[in-house]
Amino acid sequence: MNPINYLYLAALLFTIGAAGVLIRRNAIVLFMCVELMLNACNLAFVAFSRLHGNLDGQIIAFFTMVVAAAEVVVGLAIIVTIFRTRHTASVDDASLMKL
Amino acid sequence: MSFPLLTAAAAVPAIGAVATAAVPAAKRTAAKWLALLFSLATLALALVIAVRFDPGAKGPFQLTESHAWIADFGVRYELGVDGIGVALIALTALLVPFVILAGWHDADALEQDNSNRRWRPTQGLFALILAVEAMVILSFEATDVFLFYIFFEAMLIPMYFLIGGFGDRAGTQDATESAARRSSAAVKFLLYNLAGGLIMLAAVIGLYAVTADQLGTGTFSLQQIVQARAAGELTMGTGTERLLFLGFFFAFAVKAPLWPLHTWLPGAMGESTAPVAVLITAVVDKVGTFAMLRFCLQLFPEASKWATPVILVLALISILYGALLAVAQRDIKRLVAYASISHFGFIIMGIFAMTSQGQGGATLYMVNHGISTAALMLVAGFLITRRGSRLIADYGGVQKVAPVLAGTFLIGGLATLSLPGLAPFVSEFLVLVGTFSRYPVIGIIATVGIVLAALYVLVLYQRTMTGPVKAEVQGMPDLKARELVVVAPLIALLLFLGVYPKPLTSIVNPAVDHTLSVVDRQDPKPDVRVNAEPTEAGSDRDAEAAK
Amino acid sequence: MSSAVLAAAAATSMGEAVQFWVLGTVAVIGALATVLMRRAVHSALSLAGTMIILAVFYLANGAYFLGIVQIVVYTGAIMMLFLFVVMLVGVTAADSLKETLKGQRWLAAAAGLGFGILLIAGLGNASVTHFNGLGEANAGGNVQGLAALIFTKYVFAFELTGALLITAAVGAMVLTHKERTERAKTQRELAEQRVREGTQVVPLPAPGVYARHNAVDVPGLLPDGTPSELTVNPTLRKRGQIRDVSGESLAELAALERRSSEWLERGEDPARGEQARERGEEATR
Amino acid sequence: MESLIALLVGAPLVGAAVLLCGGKRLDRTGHWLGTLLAVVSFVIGLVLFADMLGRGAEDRALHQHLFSWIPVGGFQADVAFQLDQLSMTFVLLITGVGSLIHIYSIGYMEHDERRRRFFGYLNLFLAAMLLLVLADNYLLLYVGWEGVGLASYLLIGFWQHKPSAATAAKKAFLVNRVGDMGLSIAIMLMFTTFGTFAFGPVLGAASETSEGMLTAIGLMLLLAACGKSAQVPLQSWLGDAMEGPTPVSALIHAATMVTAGVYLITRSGAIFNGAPDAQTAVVVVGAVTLLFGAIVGCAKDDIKKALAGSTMSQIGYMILAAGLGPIGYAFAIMHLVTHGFFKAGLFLGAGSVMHGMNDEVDMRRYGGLRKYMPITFVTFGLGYLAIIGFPGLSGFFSKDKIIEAAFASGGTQGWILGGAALLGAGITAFYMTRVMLMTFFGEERWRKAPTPSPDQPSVEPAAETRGEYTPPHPHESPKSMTLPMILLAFGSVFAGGLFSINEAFVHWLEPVTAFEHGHSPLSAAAVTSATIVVLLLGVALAWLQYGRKPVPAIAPRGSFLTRAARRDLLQDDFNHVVLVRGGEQLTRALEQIDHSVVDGAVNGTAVSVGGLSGRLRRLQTGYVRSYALQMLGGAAVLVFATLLMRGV
Repeated sequence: MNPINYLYLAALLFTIGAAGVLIRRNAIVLFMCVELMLNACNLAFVAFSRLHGNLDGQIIAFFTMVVAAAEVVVGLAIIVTIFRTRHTASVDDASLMKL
Repeated sequence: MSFPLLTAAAAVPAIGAVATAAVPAAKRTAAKWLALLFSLATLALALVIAVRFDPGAKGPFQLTESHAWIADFGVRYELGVDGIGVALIALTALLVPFVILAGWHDADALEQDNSNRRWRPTQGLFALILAVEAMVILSFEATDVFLFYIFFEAMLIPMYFLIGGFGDRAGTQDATESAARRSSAAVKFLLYNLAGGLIMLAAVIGLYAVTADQLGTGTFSLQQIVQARAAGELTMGTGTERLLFLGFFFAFAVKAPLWPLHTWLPGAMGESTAPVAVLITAVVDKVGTFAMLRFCLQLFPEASKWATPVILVLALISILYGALLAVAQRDIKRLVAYASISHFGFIIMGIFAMTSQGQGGATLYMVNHGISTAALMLVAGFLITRRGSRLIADYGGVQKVAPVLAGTFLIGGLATLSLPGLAPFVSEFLVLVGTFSRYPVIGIIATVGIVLAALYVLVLYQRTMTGPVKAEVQGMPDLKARELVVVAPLIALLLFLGVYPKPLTSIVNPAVDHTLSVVDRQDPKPDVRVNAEPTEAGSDRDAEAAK
Repeated sequence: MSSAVLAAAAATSMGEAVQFWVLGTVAVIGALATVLMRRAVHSALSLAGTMIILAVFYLANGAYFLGIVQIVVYTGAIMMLFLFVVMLVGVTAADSLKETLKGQRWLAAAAGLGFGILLIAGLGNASVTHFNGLGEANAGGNVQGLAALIFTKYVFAFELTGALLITAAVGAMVLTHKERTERAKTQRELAEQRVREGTQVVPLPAPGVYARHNAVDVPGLLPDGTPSELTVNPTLRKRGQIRDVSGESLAELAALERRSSEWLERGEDPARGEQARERGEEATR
Repeated sequence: MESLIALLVGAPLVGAAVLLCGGKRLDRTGHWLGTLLAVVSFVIGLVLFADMLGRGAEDRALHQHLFSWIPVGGFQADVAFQLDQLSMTFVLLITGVGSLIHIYSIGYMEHDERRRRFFGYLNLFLAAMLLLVLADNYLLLYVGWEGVGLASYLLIGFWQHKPSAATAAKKAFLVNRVGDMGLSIAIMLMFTTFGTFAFGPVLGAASETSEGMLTAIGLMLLLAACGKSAQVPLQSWLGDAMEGPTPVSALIHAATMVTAGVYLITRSGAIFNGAPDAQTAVVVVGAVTLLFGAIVGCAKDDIKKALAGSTMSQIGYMILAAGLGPIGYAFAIMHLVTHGFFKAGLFLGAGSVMHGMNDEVDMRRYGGLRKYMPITFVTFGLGYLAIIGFPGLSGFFSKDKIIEAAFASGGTQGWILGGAALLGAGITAFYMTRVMLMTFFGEERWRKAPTPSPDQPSVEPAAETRGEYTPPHPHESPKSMTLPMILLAFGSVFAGGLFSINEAFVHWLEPVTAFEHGHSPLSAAAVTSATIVVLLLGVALAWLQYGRKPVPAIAPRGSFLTRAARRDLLQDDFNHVVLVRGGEQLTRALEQIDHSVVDGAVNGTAVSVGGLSGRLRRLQTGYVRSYALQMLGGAAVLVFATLLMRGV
């Protein structure tokens, strides 16, 4: 088997995640989809690092995780706050950012 | 490396602007005096430049300064003046003190209607005026296209605030409504000129590309490009050159302003205070015509010749159109604005007639128009502040109650209609002759302009100054000392330059000849060679050439 | 583990292939489930599954440290965080999959598909054949290798991530922390307030009325036998998890009465029986 | 000697400057200063004249080069003076008559609080006029030319509080501007043709260029002359110019300013000699104007307007003569000088009459004034005899010569012109007699209260119409006013005679304006006798109409011609309808265009841009998911682009 399949898989997962972001309205699920995309990227990185034979790809993936963690923390906090004020977690209800 | 006079001439007002802006709110009068002081210092420097300038010297530019600035793009801080530049710098430095003096109390009204401690309209007004002066002077000095472009555009910022922030409150029953008109005029001014400027920017970049393509290293230096052209190292394709020319010319035509790009001027001049209006038409707009003479013609000689017929026709339209509309105006300041449009038509016509008379006349015209319009507009401003209205219909019989004011107004008007003996006549006649000697028909049609000029000036004077004294005009005070100090020197100058323009022509002529040589045009020779014995004038002009 | 695996060699073993195809399919299914599941909880769980599988793939690709971190941090921490939030807010968040934005779904599908196809096409003509595995990179051990890089080449980025994490933590606290502005109400005050507002002065009635049905998801019956909304937790009601037993209980009641009346040979009282039967039927209906 | 020339101009110029900038402190002494300076320049003129007589006929011309004025490339304009016989004649006339009128004004303007300024303007006028005649190139002449226009503007509009005066002043300046346009175009033509516009070279080389060019220049010069000398079709300003104080009318619109056109044409003789067509145009203009003016003069009841008409007509004579070429130049100038004397005298007389009659100008309100103001009567009478060309008086000699020359111009043209000139002479006699009779003879109509007549808007009713009527007390004017009149009367009696003693004047001018005797189909005697006959006819006619039967105090409606003549032969109406109305329409229309089309285009672009952005705003739904969609789409596009770049 050609290890490039990992990349195909990553692409597939990423696309699914993206579609999810576009389709779902529940903020939490939205976040999950984002996480899915991030993970897809990580997979790609890891595969690349194997491709190039050095560890930099893994480092990047590692940083991605860290950033993802931070993002999730803040993001979820935001969701909670929104839920407190609006009693809903639907992103469509938070649509005040337009002229 | 001698003392950088040119930089200093621009730096002094710039520093003055900062200093004035920094004056605390309470010390209003101090700010005024400070601004006046700095403007006078600038004037002194300008005079030094005029004295140090040697008309006979070789080379197009003098007092040059050149430092690398943005090395990557070959942008240099290059300053230098030719006779034209000197004349216009002198004009600018000369007018600004009068503008400041005339606008002495313009910001007082604003001071009252605000409680905020940090609110300092007076400081703002004078700082902005000085800032404009600095930028204008720099754009007269810059010989690096990019450097010029920067100041050409930056000028708009202070002007915008001057127009929008310190507008004319005369005859405004409805404050908000007048404020709206003011700001719209300011925005129009800004957008109009920005549009021109952006197109020019494209052309500037194009120029860089061309030079980089042909000379190896791209440059913005006017001299370098001109020399390269002369040496044949730089040859633009006809199409490119024309496009670039149009890019430059559009910006300058907007600034000048040339019909049909003139519509921002009446609004801007009408809504701003008289001193600011003077700043606009007498100083800032001159940059446009000046740039046509320095950049359009010298960078793109072929394209200039190609475009000449169209431009001349547009200029002709400006002359007649502006004059006719001036006749139709009911608002004194708008009338002056349209008159200026007509005069700018003359200037542009002279520039593109490509004769030494035409271009020399055009340069003189820039200076004289500056002075005459300043005189007329400032007196009009004094009149308007007294009566609190800009409408001609609200006046009548002023001559009886305020004879001195009326007299100065009349002289300003006569200068505007270019009466012989006053400065504008010299320039206007030169422009006409210069144009006529190459394009007779256009020259003849343009002379109709002098009749129309007489019409609008005299109608204005008759309706405002003569006739029975109107009730509201009754007891209008005559000119005060400060106002006389403003007007008298201008009038004296008008008379002097009308009778003895030689100082001006002697510094302008070499520059004009150089421009013509770059454009490679000679004056048309008269049909009949008159074996007239060389007059004294002829001889001493030869002497100048020999120097 | 075997050195071959540790090397994450260029060529892939048969075992890895099998592992890939099996787990890869599962991962994709998990991802789809994440997107399509109606309930947030289910999405979270399927996502967790996908992540675990990804962890395995990391391991397979010689990223042992990452594989562990993936499991610990992602599946262990982040997903749990998700679940907590779902617990906090998600009860109502079983959103209908009905699309509100016009054309969003189709456009999304189109964009997603196009994007995926493009990506895959790009990969396709990347024509990567030779993998020079992590043999020498992992020679000194994967973790050591990473450490060496992190603390030399990527040290600044590393420091920055530290700062980022702290900021994130603080931010989360700031966002979620609710400033208590006034003193907490005492029992007494609460009682008085209730009385003043006049809504539900007495404590809420308990759910369930018979010993068989005292579960919290069974509503209590009012004297006339109708179920009382107040007796069950609104969350359950929202989720539609209320077991409505009133019908059968009424039927039983009717049967009981009939039997008792027969037993006592009391005069037939059809009206009540009818009444009860009707009530029972309507309730079951 | 040359250095004096500048002084000639300088003296009045200094006067003007001092008086206008001097301020109130000069109010008491200002007029004396002004008069003094005028006299000074007259004396200087006399000195130069004596000096000139001292030299031979050929080398009488003096040149003075002050400084180079406008040196630009081949364009060399100098401030330089040239004083030859022609200029000298004018200098003496201007300064002489000018001084007299200064003196006269001292009395006439006594009660005007702005007298200082008046004298300042007078001095300014003198300076400008002297500059005009002393310049040695056309551009400097142009300066004087326009300066004269300015001075006349200021003086006509001197009583600015009267709207009519202000309007008249504006009109005068504008009409003059039209003429100036001609002059400037002529100068440009000269520059392009000869490369210079100094008299010497241009006139010297005139013969070298094509006739067409000369014709063009000539016509342009003619246009200029029409403007300044109030010749048809630019004559309309002269009548209104009578709004100015009477001395102004005397000085500017009789003796000097209006003669500038004649000077210009005579000075440019060399050009006209080379362009017969231009000359024809000149004579036609002259002939038409002299009849036009005469007819207008017959109908006016306003004494000054009547005199204005006669001025127009007399200038017409001069232009006619100047257009005849060498046979006429000298006589044109000669008539100009004599006319300067008697017309100034007449105007001053009129002023003196008005002075005595509370500024009443309507001759129908005069009558029988001879016994109240004898000196005025005598001087006016002498001027009258002179202008109608009564044998022996100066007008006779000059006008008679012109008529002869007109006949002498040869062919049918000669007959037509001569006829016109003769006819003009007759009409002149008629209307001048009319003026004379209506003013000094007949019943004293001013004793009765006036009734302003409806169909004469031109004459504004006297101040007394309001309230109780008190008849004026006609009285002789003060010495300061009568003295100049007397002196001028002497001039108008003897000047012509002196000039004609064996053609002294002609020979005096000959070096400048070549002279040749025209040989007319009629003998001189015949022409003279014809003139006298026509003249007597005119007088008789006038006496029959105004002498025998009493003059109605209210003007009869009169024939159509009369009414038309009262309205300057409807020339003003024409101007009003065609130029003023048309102009207003045009400017209004342009105003609209500027606002809606030119500016509209700009604003339109602005608006459309605004609308476009408003539409683009719709993309900002605020739904995070649609943003995400756009992002993904963008990403897809980017990927696609990259793939393309890599040449998939």
